[in-house]
Amino acid sequence: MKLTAAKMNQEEFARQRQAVLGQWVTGREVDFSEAVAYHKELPESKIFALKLLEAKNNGSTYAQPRAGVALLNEHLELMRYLQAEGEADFLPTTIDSYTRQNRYPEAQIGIDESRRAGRSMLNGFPAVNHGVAACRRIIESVSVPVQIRHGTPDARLLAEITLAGGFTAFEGGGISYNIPYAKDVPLESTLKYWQYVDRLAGLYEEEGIRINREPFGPLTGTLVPPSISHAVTIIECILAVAQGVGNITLGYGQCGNLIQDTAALHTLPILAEEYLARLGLPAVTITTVFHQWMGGFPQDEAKAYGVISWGAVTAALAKATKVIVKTPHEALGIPTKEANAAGIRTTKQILNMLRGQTLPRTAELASEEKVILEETRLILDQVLDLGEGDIAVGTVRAFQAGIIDVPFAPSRFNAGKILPVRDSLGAVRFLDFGNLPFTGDIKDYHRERIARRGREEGREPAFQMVIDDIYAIGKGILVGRPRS
Amino acid sequence: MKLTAAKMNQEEFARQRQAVLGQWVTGREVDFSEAVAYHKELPESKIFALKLLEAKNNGSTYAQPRAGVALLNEHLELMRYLQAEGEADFLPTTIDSYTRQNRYPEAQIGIDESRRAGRSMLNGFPAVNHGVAACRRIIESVSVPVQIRHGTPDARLLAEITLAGGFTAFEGGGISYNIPYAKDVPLESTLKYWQYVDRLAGLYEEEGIRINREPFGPLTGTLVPPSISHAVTIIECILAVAQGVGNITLGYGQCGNLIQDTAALHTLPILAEEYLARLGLPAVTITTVFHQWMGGFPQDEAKAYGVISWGAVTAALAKATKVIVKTPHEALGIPTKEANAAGIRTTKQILNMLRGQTLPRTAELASEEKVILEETRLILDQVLDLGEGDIAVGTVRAFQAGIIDVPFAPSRFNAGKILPVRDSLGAVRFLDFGNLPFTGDIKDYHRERIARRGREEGREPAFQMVIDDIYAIGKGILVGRPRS
Amino acid sequence: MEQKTLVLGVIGADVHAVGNRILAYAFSQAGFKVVNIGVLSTQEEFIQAAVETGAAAILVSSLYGHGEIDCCGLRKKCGEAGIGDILLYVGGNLVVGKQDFSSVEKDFIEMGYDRVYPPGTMPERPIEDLRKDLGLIGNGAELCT
Amino acid sequence: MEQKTLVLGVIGADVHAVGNRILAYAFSQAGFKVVNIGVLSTQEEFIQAAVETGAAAILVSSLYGHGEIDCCGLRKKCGEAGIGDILLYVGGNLVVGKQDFSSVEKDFIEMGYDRVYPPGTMPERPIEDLRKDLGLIGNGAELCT
Ligand code: B12
Ligand code: B12
Repeated sequence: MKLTAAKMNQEEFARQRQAVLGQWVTGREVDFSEAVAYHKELPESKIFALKLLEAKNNGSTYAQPRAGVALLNEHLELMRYLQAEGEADFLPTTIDSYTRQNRYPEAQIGIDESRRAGRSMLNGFPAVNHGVAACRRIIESVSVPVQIRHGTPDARLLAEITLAGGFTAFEGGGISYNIPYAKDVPLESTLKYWQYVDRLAGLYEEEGIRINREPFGPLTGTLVPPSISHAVTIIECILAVAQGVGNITLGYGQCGNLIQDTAALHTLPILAEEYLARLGLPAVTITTVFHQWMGGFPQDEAKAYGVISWGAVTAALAKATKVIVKTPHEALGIPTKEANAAGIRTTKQILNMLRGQTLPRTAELASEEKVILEETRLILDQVLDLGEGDIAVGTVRAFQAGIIDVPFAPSRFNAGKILPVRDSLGAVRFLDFGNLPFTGDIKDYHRERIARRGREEGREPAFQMVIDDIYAIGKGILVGRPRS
Repeated sequence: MKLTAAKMNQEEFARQRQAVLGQWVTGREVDFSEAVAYHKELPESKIFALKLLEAKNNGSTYAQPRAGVALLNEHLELMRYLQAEGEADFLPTTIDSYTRQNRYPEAQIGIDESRRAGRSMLNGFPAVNHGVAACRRIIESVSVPVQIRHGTPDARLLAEITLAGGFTAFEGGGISYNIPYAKDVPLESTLKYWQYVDRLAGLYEEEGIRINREPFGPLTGTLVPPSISHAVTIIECILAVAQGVGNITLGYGQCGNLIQDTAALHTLPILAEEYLARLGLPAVTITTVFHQWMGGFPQDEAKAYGVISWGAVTAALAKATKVIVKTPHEALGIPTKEANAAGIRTTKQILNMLRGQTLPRTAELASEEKVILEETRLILDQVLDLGEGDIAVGTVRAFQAGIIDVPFAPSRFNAGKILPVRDSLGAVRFLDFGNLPFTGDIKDYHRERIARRGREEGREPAFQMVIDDIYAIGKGILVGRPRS
Repeated sequence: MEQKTLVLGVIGADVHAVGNRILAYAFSQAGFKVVNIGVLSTQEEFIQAAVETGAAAILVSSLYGHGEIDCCGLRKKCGEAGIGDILLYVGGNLVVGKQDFSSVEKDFIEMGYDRVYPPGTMPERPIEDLRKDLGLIGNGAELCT
Repeated sequence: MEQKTLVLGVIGADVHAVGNRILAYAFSQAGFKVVNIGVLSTQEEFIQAAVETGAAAILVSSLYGHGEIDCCGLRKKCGEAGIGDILLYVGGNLVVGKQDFSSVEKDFIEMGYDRVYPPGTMPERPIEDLRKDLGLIGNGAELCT
């Protein structure tokens, strides 16, 4: 199959489906029309897309944790706990790392070892191994919508099983679940895998079942400048809509400067609507998700609450539809359910107190928005050019050429030439532009701001400054000032 | 002695001093010139005024907890702990409630009972009973400046002992430590008591010893509209400067709406400078202090961290010089030292991450500032009118007439006619203006906003709405929407 | 139906006035006659007010942490004043620090209080308890309010 | 002074690349020759790289929680490959959840690792340890860097 952004044809889908469902024994449990019937019976309160719309319409920000453990009963208990004690508006089911790499036999070892050890030896819920019926137990055990959250380059079987299992939202995309999550998987492959996932969601959509899709905005979670993650997110949005997806949540990970983060959230839907229209694709329902700081956390729980809260404040003031919540255990390990619920409650206290409060539009905010829009458009237009109008083809070529370049990504299909660094106020700028197709004006904008910081710190901006920034939040600050 | 705002003469001061120092046995330990000599030996790092100036000059916000226990050794341990584990920039010594009411014999019982029980039976440090030498142990045990924080209508002996004891900052004032802290003490008396305290600080000042004075901005801590607390704070500032005080920190307690709180902090120094100049008083060094939410807290610690963080964010964005920190135990009891330190660390994480970030000046902010300035001026001008130019005399008459009126205050010298309530965005407005000397325009401004909330909630704004607002933050929200 | 009188106040050197204000309002709304002696009240003032008004109950608040010292001995003094059987409720943040409530409750029950309320109690609870303890429930009294 | 070679990588299905990148940079700056096999590395890949480059030490990272499963047996396989005495360090967030580090350390020492590092370790510590363990200290080596 040649790579193209066009809708996958039914024969190709059917051909792949047979292979996909044969990858693990639980694939046999999937029966699409029976699954559609199951979805039709779900109460509206369990449908992700509807609750997102509710948040959007009443101007609230809803909170969602990450969580998943190896065994079903413990996972059910975790879900119920986060709903009752965490007051979570949305629930997740986070998938373990073996499943993410399609290593189902190892996931099985993890399940067995967890049974033996009496504690979860996996960092998530191995949904493929557990199968369709187990997934439905999750949906039926709670009263709010649940989403699959993971980081799986080839998530076709996972999507088949969990969507048949009644999940109404599925995170990820062909770029965002490859470049930060893989080393050796060609982009061309993951784009195709995810076209399958999107087509599958599109098939549900055609049956009247709303499946929410969410590109993973934060990428490597570490000093990713907004225009980079925006470019990726918009491409994945376009690719999803091309396969018939009708409900999309655009994601972005907190950088830490209020103005920059607000500008980033404001510009996401603008860009999505603009490019969908330009490419002649249908307008779909767009919402946004803000991820509380995704990089290294402070080990001290009191300080972690500070980081969590600052993310909650930004989400509320910038009016994200949804915020993904961290926990006071973040720096140390997968949180206990108590720590997880605590993170949500801290977040919800802030969201509720700030309900209705916004960051007024100011010159600073407008100029930050302008820069993000301009940079993202420069990247996306170049991607379309490289693809001769086909955004899928263009994406592969753009990564080859370093036109899109994700900092600190493990994939060898990522150029890895750019370097991000904070300016004096903590906004993430480019220290090295690699091959990004930016204008001289934009480059000057970044350079000027970074130079100002250099002067303040009496040092030449260089890789050591980047390292200092990576450690900074973990050490209680935002800008990695030189250690004195 | 007739009440007047003029500087107290030396004979009157000497006369009172003799009586004051005789109120409790430890009064004998006070020797002014020996105390001046002691202060002269203090390193600069222990001088409150200097460290405040440092914060102001480099645009930072510094954090200070509240803390005090019955016994000296435990108190020293507490101080060292909050410095080391809490990373406190400033330390407090919070005084117990018997001392605040000059009930030294009861404070002594508290000390004795605490020794017996092996835990502090007092809600603060009884500095008068402990005496001058004990105070100096505190100053010598830590490396940051320490302030006396209390709520004492007649704090003359407390001031004598603690200033001789090496403290370089002293909170309170003749209004702010009467109206919220007493029931039956005439304002005229407390204004005089505090002129004594200010004169004492002024005497130190004349000897080259900088004593920082801080009116207690939050008053009853419960829905106090900014113009009310500003009027009180500015009057106390004027009264202090008239007695020779040279270093003042103006306080304000968080209401919860970012724009209103920022406007409140911005307007404090403007008003102080304006009225000092108008009254022909010298310009002094003005800094500001923001108190994290002073009303009822949520019992859940995770939620309390959210409230603490929102206060920290506001302090940082509004550029308060100092922020007074609450703890995750607030709703339940005097915090352990661990909980106290945790509150400071959460706060400091946020202050450090937000360093340099500000709330840009917008139309909304400017209009909120305008309202606060106008309201406060209307009150203050009326006070001056009533006092025929003497602000002390005017203050007594203004309280009698309800021209200044503090919500929920226990004092019978407070009219208690006004009622505050939140608007839709959580800003505190006036539901009942009592006798406040506001213009029709201002009243319409408040009424219009409250009416909007009433419409949203489908109820007539009335006392039940005020009650709902009092409980709101404790229940996880800012605006006390009707329980559904 | 006879209207029962309650004496309400905050004991000791305690000035926390907000909860007291709300309780007074809520008890009045619930149909009780409220004699609110306010903050900074001594044991003697509570008793005097109760004797003078023939009150059915005394409700003591202590928020600031000195409750153990301030509340001790009130029952005995009530006895001396001839109202030894009066209903005594106490509530607030009764001790210094965040302590296990059941042990606090036990201490205050031992001091002679009939009911002890933890921090953050909403008025609905004491109102219901009063109706029960004063025999106002079951005779339609709750319908009158 | 001979330059020592280190093999560096992240084991198992783990993709956490940031710490690995910083460690590689820091060890190079400190004068070591770094062979960085990156994320998603198998035990075999670690051993092969060490054998091929004559490395003095293998430094294994595991961040994502599956460390107990992924790291088990590496020492034995080293023996089979004829490098049974090679220095083995391991660090990161080695187990699932926030666990007491001393018990984690004990487990990994028992698995045959020479040194075990807790979450959030800064590069300075392993650099100093390597110099000690590889006998580079006291002979002026530290002055060369
Ligand atoms: C950024 C991040 C990510 C990014 C990674 C991007 C990328 N490709 O690099 C993304 C978002 C993709 C991600 C994904 C996942 N992550 Co992650 N991630 C983090 C996070 C927030 C920061 C890691 C980081 O970069 N730190 C900065 C660097 C500089 O520090 P470092 O990695 O700790 O490394 C330093 C030291 O540890 C030490 N060190 C490390 N190894 C070694 C080895 C030796 C020998 C020595 C001496 C020292 C040493 O030196 C390094 C430099 O100082 C941490 C939590 C945290 N630390 O705050 C979680 C964390 C590591 N992730 C975690 C998990 C579980 C996952 C996921 C499974 C998703 C999930 N369930 O939540 C996936 C896993 C994907 C996979 N297959 O591996 C968990 C691990 C839990 C556990 N061990 O119990 C953590 C701890 C978060 C948590 N509390 O749940 N993650
Ligand atoms: C506002 C406040 C103040 C204001 C009070 C203004 C005023 N004059 O009213 C100011 C700032 C002046 C203040 C001062 C002090 N405060 Co104060 N204050 C508070 C705070 C934040 C809220 C209290 C409040 O108004 N709540 C709202 C009302 C509606 O609720 P409530 O008071 O709890 O009352 C309800 C219930 O408890 C119950 N209830 C109360 N009494 C009774 C009695 C009965 C019989 C029943 C059935 C029910 C009942 O019903 C009420 C209505 O629902 C609390 C902490 C908190 N709760 O978050 C601390 C708190 C009460 N204060 C405390 C302290 C220690 C002080 C100070 C000594 C200063 C200090 N060291 O920090 C001084 C004391 C001054 C004095 N002499 O009393 C401590 C007490 C500690 C303890 N018990 O261990 C608290 C708990 C804070 C803390 N964790 O340190 N405070």
